[in-house]
Amino acid sequence: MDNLRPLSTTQGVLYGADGSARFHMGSTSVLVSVNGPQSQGLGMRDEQEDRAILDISHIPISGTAGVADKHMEECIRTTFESAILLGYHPRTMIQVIAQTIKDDGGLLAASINATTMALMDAGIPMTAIVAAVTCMVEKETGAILVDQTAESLERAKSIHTFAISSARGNSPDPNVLLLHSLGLFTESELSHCQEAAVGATDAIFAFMRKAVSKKIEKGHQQDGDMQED
Amino acid sequence: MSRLELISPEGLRIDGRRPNELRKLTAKVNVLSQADGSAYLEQGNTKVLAAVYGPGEPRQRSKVVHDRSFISVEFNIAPFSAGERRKRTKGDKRSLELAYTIKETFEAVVITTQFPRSQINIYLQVLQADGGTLPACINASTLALVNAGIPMLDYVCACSAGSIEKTPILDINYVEESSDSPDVTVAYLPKVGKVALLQMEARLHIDVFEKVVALGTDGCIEMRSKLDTVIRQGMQQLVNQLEQ
Amino acid sequence: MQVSTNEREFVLEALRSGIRVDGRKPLGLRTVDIDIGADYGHVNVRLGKTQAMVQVMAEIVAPYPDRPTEGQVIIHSELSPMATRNESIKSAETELTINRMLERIIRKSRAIETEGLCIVAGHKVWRIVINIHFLDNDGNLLDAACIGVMAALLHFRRPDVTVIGQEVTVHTIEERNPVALSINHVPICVSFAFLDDGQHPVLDPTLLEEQLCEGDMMIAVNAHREICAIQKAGGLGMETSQLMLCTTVALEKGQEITEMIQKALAEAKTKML
Amino acid sequence: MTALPELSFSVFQRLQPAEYQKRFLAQHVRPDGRGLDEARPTALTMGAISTADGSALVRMGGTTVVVGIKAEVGVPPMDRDNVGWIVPNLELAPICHPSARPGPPSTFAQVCSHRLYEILINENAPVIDLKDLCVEQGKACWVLHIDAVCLALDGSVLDAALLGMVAALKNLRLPEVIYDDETVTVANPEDGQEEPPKTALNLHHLPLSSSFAIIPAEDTRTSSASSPHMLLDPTTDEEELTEQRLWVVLDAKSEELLCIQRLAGWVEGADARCTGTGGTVSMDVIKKAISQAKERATYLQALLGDF
Repeated sequence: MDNLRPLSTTQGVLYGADGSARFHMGSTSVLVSVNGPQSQGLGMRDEQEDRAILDISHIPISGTAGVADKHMEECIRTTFESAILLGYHPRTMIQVIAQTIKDDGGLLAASINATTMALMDAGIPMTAIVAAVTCMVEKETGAILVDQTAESLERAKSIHTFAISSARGNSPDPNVLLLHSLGLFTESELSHCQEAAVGATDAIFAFMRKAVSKKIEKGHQQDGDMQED
Repeated sequence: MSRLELISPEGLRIDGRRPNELRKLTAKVNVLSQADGSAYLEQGNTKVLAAVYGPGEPRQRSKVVHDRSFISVEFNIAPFSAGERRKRTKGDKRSLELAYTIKETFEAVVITTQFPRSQINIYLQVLQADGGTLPACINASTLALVNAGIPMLDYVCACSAGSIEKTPILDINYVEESSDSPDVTVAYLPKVGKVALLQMEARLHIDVFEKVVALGTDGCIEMRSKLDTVIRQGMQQLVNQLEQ
Repeated sequence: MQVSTNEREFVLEALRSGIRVDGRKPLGLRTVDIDIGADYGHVNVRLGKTQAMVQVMAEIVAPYPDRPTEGQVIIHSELSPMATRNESIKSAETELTINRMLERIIRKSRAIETEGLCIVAGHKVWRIVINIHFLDNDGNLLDAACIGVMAALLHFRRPDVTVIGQEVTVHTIEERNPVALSINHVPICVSFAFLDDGQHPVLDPTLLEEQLCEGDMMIAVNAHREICAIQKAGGLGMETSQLMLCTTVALEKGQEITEMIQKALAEAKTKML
Repeated sequence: MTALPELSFSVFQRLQPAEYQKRFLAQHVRPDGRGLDEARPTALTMGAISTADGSALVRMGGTTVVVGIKAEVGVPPMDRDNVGWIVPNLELAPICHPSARPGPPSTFAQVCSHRLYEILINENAPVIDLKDLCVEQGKACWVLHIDAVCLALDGSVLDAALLGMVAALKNLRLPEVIYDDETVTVANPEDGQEEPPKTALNLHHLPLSSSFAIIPAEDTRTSSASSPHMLLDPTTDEEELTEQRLWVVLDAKSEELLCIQRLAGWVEGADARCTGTGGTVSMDVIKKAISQAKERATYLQALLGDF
């Protein structure tokens, strides 16, 4: 009962990047490339002696990046700072570039999902994988809907984006790394949205696992082919 | 539809020139006392001042090239140079591209390997713009570089050309330039017989294009003798001064 | 990243025997893949491993006071870090060259009929915004961008409008069939790089060849055998005969590419039906 | 061998800022004497700047923000011709903190400006109705430049800036405007003998915010679920300890929520444990934060006075 729009993803779509992935949620689509850990392009001032830093660029489909894109970058950065094992690569930078292909609602969530796939493609060590989804409370009906189109989001009374880590430890609660709620809403609406988001992200986790194992299988096949040659 | 008669029935252009005629060129070297080499050039109503400093120590360490010198070009166009006052004079893309084009052209012609780890600065100031800014800047730079005593493979002589109603025309002015006529700039190395720079805007049929480039090249060859005269005059003046 | 001496020698030696490192002939083009998206004006182009995405959009704005009856065309072609990771120093100059060439190819050659974009003279005109995103760089970004832009412009449809006096009604795509842009001609850019003291021109250079080249030349042509823009600067000079050879090759390749675009558009059309 | 001089607490604070803070937190108290759920005293002065059309000065502990609104007449956007618009901006001038640098706004300042913008134009709960800013449909409207300048920065700058912006909007008086045949005349006090009438805007919602810094409790080593420390209204020193944040915005009118933002972020030592559960914030913790924020909103609303 996750009610997500159709998901699809492809890893390793770019040849110049260390890792890359495209992620579609319905017609919302994002392409992410990951470079690093590297020291190239890292300013002295930004360098951290005990960990890698994350450098996120969010590029809109039209025009140059604005304040809203900076905000997205901040959301993506903080989310992954607590998921990537940054301490394994001190004095380096991990560069993430998220290019919007199409925004049809839930852009931030799609960007986070694409980033997870691209980080995995680049082989960056993480404590857990992260999935994100946008929920909304409909104005007229009060219904809680998951992963809606831009058109549908216009009917929302409040919009909530969750990024949830797959690592829960022993805690019964979901490990919410990012919560961005906006609109007019009550506490109970928020907790209902969180429940819906947990269900949806579980489905996304399953989808991500399937995508990665398929890719690995395919990789083995290709290796086999090459040996035969 | 022609709003303006660019070529009269007698075959003369708006400023009275024949199609294959260059504008009047007056130029002088050694016009600035501070610079290592300098030149002032008037090509019709286009007026350009060029100054060359160097080879000297590079201002930015990061730009040093270990086996040759690099050229930096700064291009500035005065706000009063054209009909309407220009608001953005520096740093707009057109000016940046112009500077970059000139730099690329001269880096291939100046014997930069003679001066490893150094920098040559070319400053260009357009005082009046009446078409053909780029060729005028290249010609002025050539004069200033020679004046500074910097070794080069050849003179770089530049000239613009265009085409009005299928008639190729040489050295186009502002009115012709802004009339949707194609605008071809050729920089030629007359001794080597090679084209150093070629730039074109707007549409031109391939058959006409060949003729326009040929005309532009001829213009460059003619330009060479004019520039050579200017250099020799400047040198003569220097000799005269020394003799006194 | 610097190219090692061995690598350079390898490329040049291969070229001297008439073949390129990726197996192409000197004047051969890499595989062109034009992927036309589901939305109007969305195109993804692959030129070998080089990849660019183009999105064309239209919005209503007030015209420039000195051109009250003309629509506007804006080109955004900034290089994002996605495509410039390996050559951070030269990227500013690459960006400038690409930017200015596209301005010349699309705007100066009047590829789009701007008078047709006027809605109410002096008040409202269409502004066509062309966004180019370079996703992957294996050389020759400009040609890939140019193919993408032309395919996207040909594919793009703007919403229909009705004008009654000064009142403008914009009809959504569902209400009324959207309108295609009127395109005067289709300029296609073909780039050359000159290697080995300018003796060997190669068409559609890869990133490696771009790093090794002494000079380059970009020629934009169209199906009417017209040259729409040329840029050649730097490097050793070039003889006129060689120049003419390049233009002839450019015309030929331009024709090929134009046909590829037409084919991709036709396929996209049948897919939609 | 000489004995090391005894560490004075100020030396300890400088050398080991994180440890210094943690020692306090273990005792459920903060270095400045506050409890974890206690905010700093807040002072609000409205109409502090006479040259602005509306203004306010906020002091929240060591954080001081001045907000000034300048109203200009502009042209409504082409797609919605019956509204005006607002431009909120937060400036972290170099004067406010050693880390602030001159030049274009930092990422932090830009992100803050965006968050404030999101709150003020929230379509479901707008503070002001943008239609109220329309002067003449399709021809003229008000553009409100809401500039918040931070004079001193000691944490929780968003709370101070938002309070200042709301107060300045309340303080805003728009002059009379006459629209007549393509020209707009703004009534000028010098023209007439007496001050021409000015109108205030209706405030429909009243967003009031609280910031929390989240510090994972120490015993996560055992990976047992212990709730993290939540510091209401953190100072800069406290903010530097953690990048984990919670920001709650309430509407004091409807008592509903307007915005909740939970940002994770780098947590020292989380890597070593490899659990990835560095600062799990459960719904209970969020509910606790909401109730604290409600209390604080009541206090802040009293400062704003009647509506």
